[in-house]
Amino acid sequence: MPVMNMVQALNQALREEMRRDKRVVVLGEDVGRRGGVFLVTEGLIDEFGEDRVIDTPLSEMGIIGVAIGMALYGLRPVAEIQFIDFVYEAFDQIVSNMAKIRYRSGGMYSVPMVLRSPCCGGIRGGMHHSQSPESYFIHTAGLITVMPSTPYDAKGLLKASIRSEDPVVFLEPKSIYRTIKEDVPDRDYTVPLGRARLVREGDDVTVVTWGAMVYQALEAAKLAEEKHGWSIEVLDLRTLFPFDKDAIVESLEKTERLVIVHEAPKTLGPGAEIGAYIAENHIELLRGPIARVAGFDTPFPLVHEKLYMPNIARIYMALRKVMEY
Amino acid sequence: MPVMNMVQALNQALREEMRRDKRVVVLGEDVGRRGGVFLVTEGLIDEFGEDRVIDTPLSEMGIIGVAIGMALYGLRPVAEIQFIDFVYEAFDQIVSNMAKIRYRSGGMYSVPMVLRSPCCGGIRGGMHHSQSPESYFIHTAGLITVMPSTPYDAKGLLKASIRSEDPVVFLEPKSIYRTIKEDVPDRDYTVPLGRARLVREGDDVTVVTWGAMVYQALEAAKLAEEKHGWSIEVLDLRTLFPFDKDAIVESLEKTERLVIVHEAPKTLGPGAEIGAYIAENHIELLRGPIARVAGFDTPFPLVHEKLYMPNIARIYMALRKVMEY
Amino acid sequence: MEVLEEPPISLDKALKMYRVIDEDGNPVGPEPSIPDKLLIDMYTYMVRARILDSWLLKLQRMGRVALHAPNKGQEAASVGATLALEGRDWLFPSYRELGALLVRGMSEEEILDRALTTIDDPLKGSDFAIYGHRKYNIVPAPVPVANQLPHAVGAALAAKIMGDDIVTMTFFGDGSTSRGDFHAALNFAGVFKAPVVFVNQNNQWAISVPVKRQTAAPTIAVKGVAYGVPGIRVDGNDVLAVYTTALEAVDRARRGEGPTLIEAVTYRLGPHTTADDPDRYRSRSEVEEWERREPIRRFRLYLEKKGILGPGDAEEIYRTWESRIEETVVKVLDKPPLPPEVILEDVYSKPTWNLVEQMRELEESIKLLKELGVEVE
Amino acid sequence: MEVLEEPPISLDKALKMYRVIDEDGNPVGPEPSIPDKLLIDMYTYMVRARILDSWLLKLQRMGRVALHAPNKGQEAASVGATLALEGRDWLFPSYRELGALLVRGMSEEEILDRALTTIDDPLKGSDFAIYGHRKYNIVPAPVPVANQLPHAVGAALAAKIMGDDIVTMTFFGDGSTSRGDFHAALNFAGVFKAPVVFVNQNNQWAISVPVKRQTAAPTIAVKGVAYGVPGIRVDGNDVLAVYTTALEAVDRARRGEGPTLIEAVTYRLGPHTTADDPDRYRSRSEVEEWERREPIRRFRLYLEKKGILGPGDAEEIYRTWESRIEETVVKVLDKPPLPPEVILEDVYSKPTWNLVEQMRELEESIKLLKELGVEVE
Ligand SMILES: Cc1ncc(C[n+]2csc(CCOP(=O)(O)OP(=O)(O)O)c2C)c(N)n1
Ligand SMILES: Cc1ncc(C[n+]2csc(CCOP(=O)(O)OP(=O)(O)O)c2C)c(N)n1
Ligand SMILES: [Mg+2]
Ligand SMILES: [Mg+2]
Repeated sequence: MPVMNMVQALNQALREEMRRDKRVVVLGEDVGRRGGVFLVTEGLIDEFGEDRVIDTPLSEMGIIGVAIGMALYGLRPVAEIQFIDFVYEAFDQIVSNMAKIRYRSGGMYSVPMVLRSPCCGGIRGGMHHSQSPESYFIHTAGLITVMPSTPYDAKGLLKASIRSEDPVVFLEPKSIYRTIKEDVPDRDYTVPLGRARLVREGDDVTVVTWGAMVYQALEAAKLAEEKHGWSIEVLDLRTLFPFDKDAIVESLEKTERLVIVHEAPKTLGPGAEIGAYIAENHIELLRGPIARVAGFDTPFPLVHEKLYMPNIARIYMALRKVMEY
Repeated sequence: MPVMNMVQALNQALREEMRRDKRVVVLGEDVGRRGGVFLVTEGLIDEFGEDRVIDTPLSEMGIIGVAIGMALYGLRPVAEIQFIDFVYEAFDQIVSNMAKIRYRSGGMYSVPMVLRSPCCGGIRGGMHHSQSPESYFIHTAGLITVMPSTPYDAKGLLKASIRSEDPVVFLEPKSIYRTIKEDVPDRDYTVPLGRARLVREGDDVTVVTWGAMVYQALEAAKLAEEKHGWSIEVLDLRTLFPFDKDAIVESLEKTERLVIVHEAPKTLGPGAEIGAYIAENHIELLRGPIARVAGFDTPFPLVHEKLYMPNIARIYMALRKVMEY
Repeated sequence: MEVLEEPPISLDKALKMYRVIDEDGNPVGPEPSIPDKLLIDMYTYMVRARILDSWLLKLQRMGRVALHAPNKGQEAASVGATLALEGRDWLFPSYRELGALLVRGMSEEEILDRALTTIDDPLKGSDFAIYGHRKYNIVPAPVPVANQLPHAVGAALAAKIMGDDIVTMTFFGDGSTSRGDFHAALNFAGVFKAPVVFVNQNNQWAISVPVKRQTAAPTIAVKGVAYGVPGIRVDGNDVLAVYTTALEAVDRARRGEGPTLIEAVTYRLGPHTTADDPDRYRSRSEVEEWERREPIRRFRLYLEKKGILGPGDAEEIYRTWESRIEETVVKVLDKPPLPPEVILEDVYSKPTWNLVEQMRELEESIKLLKELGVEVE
Repeated sequence: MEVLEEPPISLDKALKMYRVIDEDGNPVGPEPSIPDKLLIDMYTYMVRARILDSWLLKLQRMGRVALHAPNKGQEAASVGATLALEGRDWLFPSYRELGALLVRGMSEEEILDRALTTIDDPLKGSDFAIYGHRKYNIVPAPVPVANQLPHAVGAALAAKIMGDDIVTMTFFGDGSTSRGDFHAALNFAGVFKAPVVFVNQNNQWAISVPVKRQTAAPTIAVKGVAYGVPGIRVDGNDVLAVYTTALEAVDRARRGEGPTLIEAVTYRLGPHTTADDPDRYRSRSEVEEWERREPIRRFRLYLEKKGILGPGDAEEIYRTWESRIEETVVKVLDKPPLPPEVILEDVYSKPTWNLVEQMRELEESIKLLKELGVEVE
């Protein structure tokens, strides 16, 4: 099995899906000749031509609106937003159409498309190249929201997203585009949407996280284990909506302590829903308070981003809080 | 003191602020001659002229983008979005600029403006004239989000919003625009941002709600009292961000039970943050699970909207759940 | 971009207004040769749209329709343009195109089922004032104006990519041209030569905002220049002008020569919607002036002068459809409503777990409401 | 909208390209009368921008600047246009206008403080590639392209409403014309006759997308027609053409006659940003062709032919600023960085309670990181 990074795995997923299904097309800013600013679409234009790998004008609204029209007609468009921070111009198309056309048409029409985009911080990208806006999508009924944390999952989840009958927002944590490498099968496989991945087993605390924060959580877990002998379980949510509540509950049945870690700003970040869901449906499982470690409630800063994002210290502080309650 | 409905109270707030401060201008679709589709801006153009009451082209992006520019220059624009359901085209301007200019400029520039808009369901408005998208704003650092539930508060909160140095999203629950009437002082007063209103005192359950749902909560409270003798406290949050955590905590210290009621869809609705906040910081106050009664996780339906929105039955079910735990 | 020394662009068609007949139904230039049957169909569609429109108004006043956006005065634009399409083509209407729906084959009954959200509503209780049906390749319009424009472009490009011989057409108002969607759609269409026809119904008003306040451009058609898309201005109350222009645009698109922006100059004779009061912002005399130009009378005069409609024919068409539609209304009024569960359906291809939970909550709440004896609707 | 019989619009200025001097600095028509001092200032600003630009590139490679968007080749457009403004006017730049910042009075030190996010960074560690300062009425650019356009219109309208004699100017690229903000801004400006000057730097590329793929319009200037805004196309590498055109547009705006859209045809000689590799999408020969047209050499030849610069003068100017700027760089490199707390400041006029809580979390985490001996930056 070849060793790949996430960019290569995504590229392969696109390539395989485009070979498998003529209806799959890619569109976005600089996705053609340039191969995308992170090279996720590199080489696709050579194999599939300009008709299926479409360099668009600089309009996120146009990219998503046109992709919706393509999906309505029967294509399976994969629309790239160059950085998710630029998605907001397309928000009307996403919220009013991508998410609602199935409902609006009483199930007569659907929009099986993928909006994929690099997200999240960690590359000194500043305010508009670092955001984690998954909450906006999770709150929007009609959308599925996905974020992989490994090359293997990236490939399998992207393929599952392309084959989904429902519109998917596929967020790619760019800080680990090239830093994590692993064996990725050179063949067709999918990773099912809606299912978390158990990254690390433990008995004392359940850490629910996703994307690049998985690795921060693992570091903090190691620290907590070394320092106190605490045994920390880490769950990678992978699909942020519909999230794998059963996996969380199953883990909490064992640990009775919950820490949620995400880069998105804390207030109404995805951790709010997970926390409230547990407080509403499984409060009996909790021994004490939950804890959330999240991006601060500010725009994403250019300076000191590693202090802004959850880091080993902040996650460890949360573990301490729930363990020492 | 004259008796007013919310439309009249808002109209008076605008009028008084425009008289008090030349920098206050109103802009939006049909706000001039037409006086707004709900007549909130009725007559303003006659008193203040076309320069300060501006009928704009049909572009939400333009309305908010131009209002931001006005605020940067030193005006205090009050921009109307005809229905909040149409705000999404302006989302990039809201998220990337209205919310971030102060931060982006290191405090050198600010955007003291109000985005006001009719929101929420209950008038058979269907999918795009009924939405409660407050979560999107609450999650966006840099914004203040307000929703009044009475004519008195509407006037006082709108005035406070216009005078705020920070950008405010001011949501007006249109279903109670004309149904609730009360004494509203004919003189200048403000209602402070960030402070909840105790609507009904009670010992057994704290219901946190806002907007038109205050009245549904009161009905359910009455029912619960009649049926079971339960004593239900109802808090009207009024400012959705920054929300009045102290008022909630104070009430919970007495009741130890929390129900949150809102029209916004449940998943990552504002109730998620309130629930998670309590589970994180005050779990010791809770006797059992929290409960959320919210819009279902679907687009807003045209048919059966009263079943879609929290109603007396659904709120009562939640009260029963937390009382009978 | 090269240094251009000779302006290669003519704005003539985008600034002048093409018309075939004048306001009294007299030809003002060469007439297109159109079979009599089609001419009568054109007329009939307009009449049917007019009758249906007035019924929807009435039904709204009766509380049976949540909201209606009157079509009166604009029948020629939607009927004339849509007749240029083939059955396999795709339509992306706005909320003011009853005529277009009829031309595509939707029946009055299907439209009324929709408007009254009966058990047979093809869109299952979806938003008001929107219509569509897969059977007829009509995608239901979004209420946020102009949203459908990029969809029409995307569908057109998809057809092109798949090698299908399909054209798409979309309708939108003058106000809608101010939206980002218009800009993006026209731009993409121009760049990719999408086989799409943009039909702007310039009915002079966007609720209370007159078109002069909407744009400082002298016409809507001229906006095509900004996108390399030919803009053509026609008298939108002249069904022949609209039809022939649309036919040319559809052919052009089908030949792979790209999009066209048609501005149909017309007028909304009624209120913006049943919730509007136009007296607040426009003069009666303006409305009366446009009443004289309304498309049905005008086309009828033409057909009668040409002898295509004989004496009494027009009345006959009107009466026939009046009674047919009335029968349909009666039938539809009697249908049961949609059940409550529909509000939780069609969010995803399969219900997610939260919707399953919420379906239980809905069912329990309905039962409880019954027990409590509370009517919430 | 009236029925227009005579096209009243001329596209000449929007399609042809205005220039004062050719690519070797020879006048091609009447020359504007501009004082020698101003001509030398123009030249000096361009040189300063060029030197600063190459420093920012270097500093980025050294890891001291997060990202830089090279200006090389576009100095004439930003310097020429901005010189048309008065001090009280407002500027809304994009990320590629070092020359404009200098013309407005920002010093190299202020710009470098910004780029290096030193303790003196006027924007306190804000985003990269953005510059601004209240002192100079420069509003810091948003990174999402074209966002600043409606702001420029709003500020212009505000000034008009307040009766201030103020013009606003905004810069943006060819790619940016595809965004909704461009559409909304031009449209509002046209309708309200806002005193704003839109300066489009058509540098032929939006990252890898050539302008032909950006729009099917023959020029950017012609897009003004869609908004009733006069569009003028100038050679953007000819500082005199840009300056005189901008001066006219600024005067026009100040006289209350409304906005102008200027298309400055230029070329980005460097990569899109320090993160880009232009060899992936454009040919060396194209770049070389445009190297020959670059604005500084060209203007220098003109000034020398006119005797405004004597022999050695140009070198002297270059050397003077080279060493001054180098000194500034050295000074700025030595400044301490911004403290961590800035990341929680300036979200609101007063910190909200959640930010107060989070400040405690930040402080505790910094202490803990020290204890743990972990470096996170
Ligand atoms: C995005 C958006 N903003 C506002 C509205 C409210 N609204 C409904 S129709 C309308 C005017 C539309 O004018 P125009 O495009 O000319 O179409 P017409 O109604 O005249 O047919 C407005 C402002 C809307 N539906 N969508
Ligand atoms: C809304 C938005 N989408 C995408 C980007 C990423 N991006 C940065 S610059 C750029 C190209 C801009 O081209 P143009 O407007 O011609 O300006 P230039 O860089 O050529 O000066 C793109 C796509 C962005 N900054 N903003
Ligand atoms: Mg109209
Ligand atoms: Mg460019």
